[in-house]
Amino acid sequence: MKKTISLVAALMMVSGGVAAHPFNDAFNEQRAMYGKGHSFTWNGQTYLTDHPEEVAAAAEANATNATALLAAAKDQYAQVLAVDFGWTLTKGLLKSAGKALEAGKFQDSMNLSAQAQYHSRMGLVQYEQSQAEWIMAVPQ
Amino acid sequence: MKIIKVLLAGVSLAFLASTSQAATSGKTLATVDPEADRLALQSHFQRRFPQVALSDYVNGIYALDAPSREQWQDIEDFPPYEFDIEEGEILFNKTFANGKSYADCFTNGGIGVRQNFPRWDDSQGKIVTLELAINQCREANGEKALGWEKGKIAQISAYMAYTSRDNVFDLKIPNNGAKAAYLDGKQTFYTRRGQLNMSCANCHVAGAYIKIRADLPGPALGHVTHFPVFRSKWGNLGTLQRRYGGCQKNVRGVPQKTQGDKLRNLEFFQTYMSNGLVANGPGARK
Amino acid sequence: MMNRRSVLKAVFTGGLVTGMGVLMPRIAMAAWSKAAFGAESQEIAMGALYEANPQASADVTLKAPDIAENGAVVPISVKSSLSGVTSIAIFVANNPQPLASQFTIPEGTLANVSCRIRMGKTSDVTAVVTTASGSFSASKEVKVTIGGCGG
Amino acid sequence: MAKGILRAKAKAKGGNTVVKIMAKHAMETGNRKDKSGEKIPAKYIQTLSVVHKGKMIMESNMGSATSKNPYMAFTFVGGAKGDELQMTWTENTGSTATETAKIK
Repeated sequence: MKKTISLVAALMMVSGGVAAHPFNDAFNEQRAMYGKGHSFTWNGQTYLTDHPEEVAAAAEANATNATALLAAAKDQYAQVLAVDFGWTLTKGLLKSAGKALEAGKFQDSMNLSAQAQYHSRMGLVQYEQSQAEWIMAVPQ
Repeated sequence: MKIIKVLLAGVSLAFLASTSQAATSGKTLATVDPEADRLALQSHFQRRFPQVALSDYVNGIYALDAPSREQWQDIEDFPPYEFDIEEGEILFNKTFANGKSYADCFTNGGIGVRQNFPRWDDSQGKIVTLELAINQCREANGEKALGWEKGKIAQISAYMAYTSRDNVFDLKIPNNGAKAAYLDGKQTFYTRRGQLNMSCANCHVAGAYIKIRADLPGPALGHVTHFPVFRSKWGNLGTLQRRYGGCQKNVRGVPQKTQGDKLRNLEFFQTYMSNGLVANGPGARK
Repeated sequence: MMNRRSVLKAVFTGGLVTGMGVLMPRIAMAAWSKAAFGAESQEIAMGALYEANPQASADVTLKAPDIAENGAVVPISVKSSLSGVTSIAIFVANNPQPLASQFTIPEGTLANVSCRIRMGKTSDVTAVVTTASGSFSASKEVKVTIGGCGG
Repeated sequence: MAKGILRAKAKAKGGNTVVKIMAKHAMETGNRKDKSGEKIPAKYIQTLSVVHKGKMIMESNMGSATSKNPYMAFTFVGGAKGDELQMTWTENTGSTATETAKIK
């Protein structure tokens, strides 16, 4: 059985919020209920509840992949710090990922890098989203 | 069976603005109206807590919560910051190596001026907080700058605040530079940060007097009037910017730079919101 | 906020007084008891101070918060309408060393003291008042919570 | 210099004097550990006494459950404006400090 993989880097951040995106709602709900690796049907199509970082971490666990993933995660972290929206746990995750890599625990390292990268990407999303939406929270 | 893996980003951030009362203008330099913002915040709290007098907001959460107020009053009866005021007075009056002192850097010799800070400084083109002014004074006189968050700077700030008690905050926004700083601070205040995805406003506007775990966040109105504070949690005296860092870490965000543009502008915005209230620092907090 | 400047100024006009130990009258002083303050249970601590277990009494008033704002600084007040009070002690049952404070009350000092104590977790706080006719107590539970805003 | 380690407010009113005292002291219990996991040695005030005109008017013994910057308040009969109070603390380490305050 052949799987078609369609990567949609859909950073859906139109002002008006998540409510305007029923797919995002469905995805979040399924993710919250079942965690990663769960498939669900939406509008006749089948989807997985995985984040892109988790897909990357599912690649073969070896030094090359783990090194690349850690580098990508660090790069993402630098980007989110540049806009001042870093999260506190990311640094520790990156450090642990580095240690795991040195210790030859490639899968652990890749999982940690994936988590760190997810944090940083979410921080960036948060930054983008806030540019449009912060004003909505101001009491009139 | 065909499985399409759709990798989706940017979906986990909840969107929780109270749309019925939310502003839509005031986002740009052209439309922002600080005075209207201030009155809107006041009326927000007065609608929520009609029994609380406006002037009482300088007491923070203790204006709203009677049981904590009782303990706080017991503490304020003989507050732990009194040693710091005394120490701050000594530090304040100490002359620098060049013979000058802090009094030479401030109007009125630095006595009773807390309510004028933070202020827009045209020559520097930025907001100057009291702590920044203290360190600028030191550096202008050939002294080393002090650490921003606690210790000597907090004690000097506490003494200066103490000499300004009951003086009314009346921050001015003299030009577009100041207005831009205000707007920037306003945006920071209402912007969600960190893994917990919370803004200052989440806890201190909508969330004021609503339990967050075991804590009751204080109202944004009058939020900054009593700084610096001796927090029981810290066991010593700390500046407002120290507290900002703590708050930002609490929502699991990497804190913004202490006394950087962002946090100075935030302090300016927050203090402007408390215009009309009195300076009552230093304070004791839990 | 009250103005304390004048108070601050006035209070410390006196300088360092040396040789106080010599001048101090050594009367009616309860020596610091290691057996009581070092005890790791309230029972043992009380056993070291009192001949009999203190009796609960309505004549002892303990003022303490229901929920402590911060366990590090919990304001406590104790007073009693009993006559001839010679000492007041405060215990925090669940602290590593339950005995918090012991006040010696000489004649001429009222049986009414306030202090601030440290509480590690939710606990009963007990005030014990001693008179010539025995020891009397009042207790209250004070909740200590772990806050959300560690800062 | 002992100045600034004990602070008192004493006020005569209606024949009595209300005394409030705070000591500046960390009150290390010996139960705390530092960052490297070593126990911080105990260093706390064991006894704080107050004397008025040669007469002991209060003596407080303190344990580990006394807060940092220990505070106490009490009332004694007598005392007049201008009278001096002598306050002395003794640490578990044996060191002592004394300070005086005037009744207002």
